[in-house]
Amino acid sequence: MFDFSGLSNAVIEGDSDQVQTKVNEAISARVDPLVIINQGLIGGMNVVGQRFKVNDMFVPEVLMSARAMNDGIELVKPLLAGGEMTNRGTVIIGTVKGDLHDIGKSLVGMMLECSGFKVVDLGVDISPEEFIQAIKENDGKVLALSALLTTTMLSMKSTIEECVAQGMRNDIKVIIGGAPISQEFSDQIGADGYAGDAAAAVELVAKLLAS
Amino acid sequence: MFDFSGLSNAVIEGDSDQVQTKVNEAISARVDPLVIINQGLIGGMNVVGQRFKVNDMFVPEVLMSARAMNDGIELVKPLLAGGEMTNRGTVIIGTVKGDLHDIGKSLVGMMLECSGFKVVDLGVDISPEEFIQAIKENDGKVLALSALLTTTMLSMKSTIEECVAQGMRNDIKVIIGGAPISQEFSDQIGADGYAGDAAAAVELVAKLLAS
Amino acid sequence: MANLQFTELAYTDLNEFIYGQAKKPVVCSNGMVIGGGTVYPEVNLTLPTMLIDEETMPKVLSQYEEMIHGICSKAHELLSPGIIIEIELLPPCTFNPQWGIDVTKVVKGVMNEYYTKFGLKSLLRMTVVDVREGKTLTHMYKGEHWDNVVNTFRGCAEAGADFLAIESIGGKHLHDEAVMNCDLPKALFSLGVVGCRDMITLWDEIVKIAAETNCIPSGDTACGFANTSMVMAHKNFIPKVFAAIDRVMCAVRTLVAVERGAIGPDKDCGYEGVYLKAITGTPISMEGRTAACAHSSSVGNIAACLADCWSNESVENVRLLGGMAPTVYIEQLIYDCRIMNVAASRGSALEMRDILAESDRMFDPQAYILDPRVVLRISQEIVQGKTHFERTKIAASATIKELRAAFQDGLLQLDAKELKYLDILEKQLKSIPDDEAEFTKMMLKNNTIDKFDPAKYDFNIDSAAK
Amino acid sequence: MANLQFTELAYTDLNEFIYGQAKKPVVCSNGMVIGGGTVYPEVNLTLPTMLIDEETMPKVLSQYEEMIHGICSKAHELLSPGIIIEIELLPPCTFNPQWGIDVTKVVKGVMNEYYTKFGLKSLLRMTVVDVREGKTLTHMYKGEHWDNVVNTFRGCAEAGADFLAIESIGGKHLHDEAVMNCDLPKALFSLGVVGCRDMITLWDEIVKIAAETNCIPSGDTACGFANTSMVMAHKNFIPKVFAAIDRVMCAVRTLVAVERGAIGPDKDCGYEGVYLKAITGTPISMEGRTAACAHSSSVGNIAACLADCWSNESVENVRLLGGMAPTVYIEQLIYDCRIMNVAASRGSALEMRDILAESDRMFDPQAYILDPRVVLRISQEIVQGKTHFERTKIAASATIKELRAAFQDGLLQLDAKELKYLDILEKQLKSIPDDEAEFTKMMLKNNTIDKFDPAKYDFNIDSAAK
Ligand SMILES: [Zn+2]
Ligand SMILES: [Zn+2]
Ligand SMILES: [Zn+2]
Repeated sequence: MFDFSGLSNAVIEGDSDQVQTKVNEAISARVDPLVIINQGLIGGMNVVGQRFKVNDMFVPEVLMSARAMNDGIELVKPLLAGGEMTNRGTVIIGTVKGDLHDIGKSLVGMMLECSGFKVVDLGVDISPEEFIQAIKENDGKVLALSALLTTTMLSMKSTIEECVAQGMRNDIKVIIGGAPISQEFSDQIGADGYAGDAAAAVELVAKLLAS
Repeated sequence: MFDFSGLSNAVIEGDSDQVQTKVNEAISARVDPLVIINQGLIGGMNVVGQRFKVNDMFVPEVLMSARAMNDGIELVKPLLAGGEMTNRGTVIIGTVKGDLHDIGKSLVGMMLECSGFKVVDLGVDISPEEFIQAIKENDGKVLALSALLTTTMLSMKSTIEECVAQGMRNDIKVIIGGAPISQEFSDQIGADGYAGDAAAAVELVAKLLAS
Repeated sequence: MANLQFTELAYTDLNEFIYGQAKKPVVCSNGMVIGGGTVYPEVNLTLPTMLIDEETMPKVLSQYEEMIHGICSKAHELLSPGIIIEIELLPPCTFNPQWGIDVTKVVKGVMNEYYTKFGLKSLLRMTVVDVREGKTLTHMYKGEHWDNVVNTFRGCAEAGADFLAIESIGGKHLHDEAVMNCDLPKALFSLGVVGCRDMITLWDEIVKIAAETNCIPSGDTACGFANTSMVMAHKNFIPKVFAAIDRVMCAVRTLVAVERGAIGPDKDCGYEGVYLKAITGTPISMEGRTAACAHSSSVGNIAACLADCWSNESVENVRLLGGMAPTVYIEQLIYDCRIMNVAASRGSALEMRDILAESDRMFDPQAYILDPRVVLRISQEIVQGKTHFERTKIAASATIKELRAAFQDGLLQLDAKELKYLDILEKQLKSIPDDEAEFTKMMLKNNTIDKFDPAKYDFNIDSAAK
Repeated sequence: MANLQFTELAYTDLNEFIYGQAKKPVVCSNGMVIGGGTVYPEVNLTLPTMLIDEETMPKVLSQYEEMIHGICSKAHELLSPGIIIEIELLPPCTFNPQWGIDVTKVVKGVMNEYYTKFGLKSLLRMTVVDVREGKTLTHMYKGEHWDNVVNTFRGCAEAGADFLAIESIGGKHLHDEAVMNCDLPKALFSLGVVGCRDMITLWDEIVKIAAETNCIPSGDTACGFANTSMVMAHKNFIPKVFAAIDRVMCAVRTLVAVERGAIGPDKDCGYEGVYLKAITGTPISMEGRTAACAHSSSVGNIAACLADCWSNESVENVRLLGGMAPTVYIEQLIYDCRIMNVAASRGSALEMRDILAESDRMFDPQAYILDPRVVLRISQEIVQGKTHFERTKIAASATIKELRAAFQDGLLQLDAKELKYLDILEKQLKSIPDDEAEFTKMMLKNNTIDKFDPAKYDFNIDSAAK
């Protein structure tokens, strides 16, 4: 069996050159492309996610690892049947209408990606209609909404109501977060869950998709 | 016309002996008993209420005035047709089930009485059923509920629900107050109003009964 | 049973009478010493709007768990040398002792977790509600109510409480009436006669339970008494001078806990704790500006002069922008304590104490009587009294004297209405006979049974004058 | 247009560099003097959970009215010598200038009422949101976004604002990227090149409006920049040394407001204000422990060392046991200010300042760089720079030098990961050329238009090196 520790370590180190070298070695050794991705690249990234969670790595380091992993995936992709990759599910993420806060939401997106979810980040100031559109286009399983202002929190409610109106509420899990958000508010507006930080968001998404 | 200033002043001073002297003078002068009460006694008490509201009198002084007024009323009462007195409406007041805080509620009761309302003070730890019973027995127009704990606030909600269940919600105005209570909570549980202090409670009751 | 007599002050030197230092520090098994040089934050928290019943208990417990996690995590992050957590049980958790015990277990569990994982030192004060009132009370010292109080104390102690405390209420309904009417003799009867006697029976029991469970009997507070006056005065419902005199009278009652074996830290909302510290050397918890979440105050800074623990009084678990309110408040308390502790380490503790005192002293008689200088002077008078009744009476007269002098010397602002009440209250005080039995007879004559039922207290006049 | 050059420090004597005192105090028409010897509380408040639209505006206004009533009433009750109220407008109230104006009128109306009735002195700081971002932005200095900002400023000034302020955001998206990647050159480009140039245009306009409306142009804050770093560092997402260096670099940008005519007090959440005070003598507002309602902090006490106003940052109108949260927070701020002001009146201001500094300095580089001694040293370096670019670069290098020395001297705790980043950041800094045009070209090469669109800023390389 191919030893993936070198490749995983290169991902953890965020060393893109080394990742590409190791991926090419694996390809040459005719390792199944999906195995290269899951055991080598995502395997390394899982360690990164764990380390970040216990404050052992900083965001810039996680981002370097993510970039290195992606560089590796790019090499493997052409070898996949139909070019298709599996993932743990697609998360549509964005900051709600009227709210321009970006970073918190991006961090959650980053952590979800590190954990093997596909993330579609719509950005900030997103209307209910735009969220709905994106869910449809990307076969989204989870909708992650961010709001940082007490005066934009209620846009979360409108977005959930729009999901109901579109008859798609049962097909999507909605999670919410941001400084003024609480579990109580989440219950009130009928979201499926609230996460206080990026690590909790990952756990929440995993739990919701498992159930 | 009889000069009531001496009687009113005696009420304001909380001087019971003087009140009784002045009331007897008025009775001897064949003044209409209801006029003695409304212009002389309650007239003085209205000044007391106003002074208390602007921090010009303390509670013990208000209580002395109230006692003096009542001593005066006792003298006049036998002269009233059928012994009946008019009042501005009856308020049933109490602290809700599970809550033993007494004083805040008593102060509101005191201020309402000073302002010419009839007050039935049920005390503390009062169940929805006991409130309902008292409304029926006393022809209550306003139900005033007090709660001082975050864990007893919801007894207010049950009490209102019981009013609905008994089909009497439209016949009674419900007002609420206490440290953890807010206008928002009042709206949430469907009360008719919230008052932040005793003076505000009086204004609220007057407004609700006028409308 | 302990029956300590404090006839002299623990402090003779004003320069030793200071925050963070107590003559009789409380040494805890985890190494924290209360009154040993460090002021510790003591955070107190309560549930948000919710019912407590059989069905909601799991939610109640998870609320407590969430709050304690937030608090401990913040305390660790801000490198607090130690924290105290106080849980004032809510009535259903004393009426059902098992629920109070379950709360204790959950809270202590999280505290232990943070000690094991991060070395965060913490102590748990469990404050049982004194449920001995209401329509169904049959007796103060036997029957269901008493048993629930006792069983909750024992159960919480066994479940891991470090400190036991209570806001006891013997004689409270008499006192409520006294406050509403500014009736000093009735207040004195409630506190110095009925209250003190109730404290003896109650605290003998608490001290016994503490001894049997290896737990610390900490102290009481006149929360139901002087704090009622304080809140009423703050709203201008009664004169501030009444509240100030009432506060000092309460000291004699709260002190009974120590006479019967409590060793501190005394409870935060008992501002009269400063007198207890002066007389007995027991460390005390105090609350001030950072308790604005629970009630507004005219003693926001001066309350800290002699504090060994510094508390927020109570905050419910609601969301603020910066986090859940209990987490926000532990942060504020930690920074408050840092100021005091750093000042002490730089040799500036006395100057800091005097700054805190000068900050508020002038504006309210309730602040003035917390000034360490004034506390020592009045305490010296109080300990001259031979009985609780006598001491309470002295407390009132000495306070009136101090307030009058302070006004005359321009050290305290009092308006005409306040001065008028100083006269009224002095007159009331003079009407009180020196003989306790005679006074008691007088008081019982105008008493109604719904305010004070002697039978429920096993109260008789003869035994009063002890 | 003003174009002040600050080549020397306003302070040469550390003993004059202290809270409540500024070399250039701001004298207001109601007699309040900011930086004239008294620290004033500055309370900031926001709406609870609610929508703002045409339909809810009456409710919005009554929320503001309720909050200001509560605040003024408490300030009067606690005899505050004066208060400042800050309203940070919410985005809809800048997108619709009339709504922002209506808020101003309601707020100022209540403030005037309390002045007339009770003599309560107060000042209103209106902070307009910098809405110049988002999908529909066409240009930074013309078009709808710019017009809304300008019209809101003018309307609020005419409606009674005493101070105009903004948290400007020119270059912010570049900086967001820099923070996420700990990319010092990109942060420097965002702040020292793009940000400073944006500030010039923006503040020239604000100062002009202020002059025409007889209002005071107060100041800016790097809220969108260094506070993002601060929050990220606080969550352990990025190293604290990056946040500390970023804070000092931000000082050069925030200072541009003063160069263009702002006179203070600088805005609370701009912790870099201490550098602005050192260099220009302008009074500043600061926030610390009593802003825990808005965010946790590692500078809870040290932030007060040089404060002329003391703020809670922001609290929403929710109910706490003690009252509505804005009322609770004005009380806490008033007591905080009393401590500082009483210390000053007793001649202990310097000792108090040093206690506050020692309280936090050791535990976090972000606290260390707020120590007045350190501020003066680094400021002295900064003013050596000839251009904003040069000054920002010096800010970074001087901070790195200070942090390294502090660690070596045992004055500051830094763990291995932090030390590693100090090396990384120093290396990054060394890679930056001395020539601004060359640096700009370098930066633009890797730039994406969604992070920074030069056309929207009328940005060209040649004009950069001014
Ligand atoms: Zn209490
Ligand atoms: Zn800000
Ligand atoms: Zn602010």
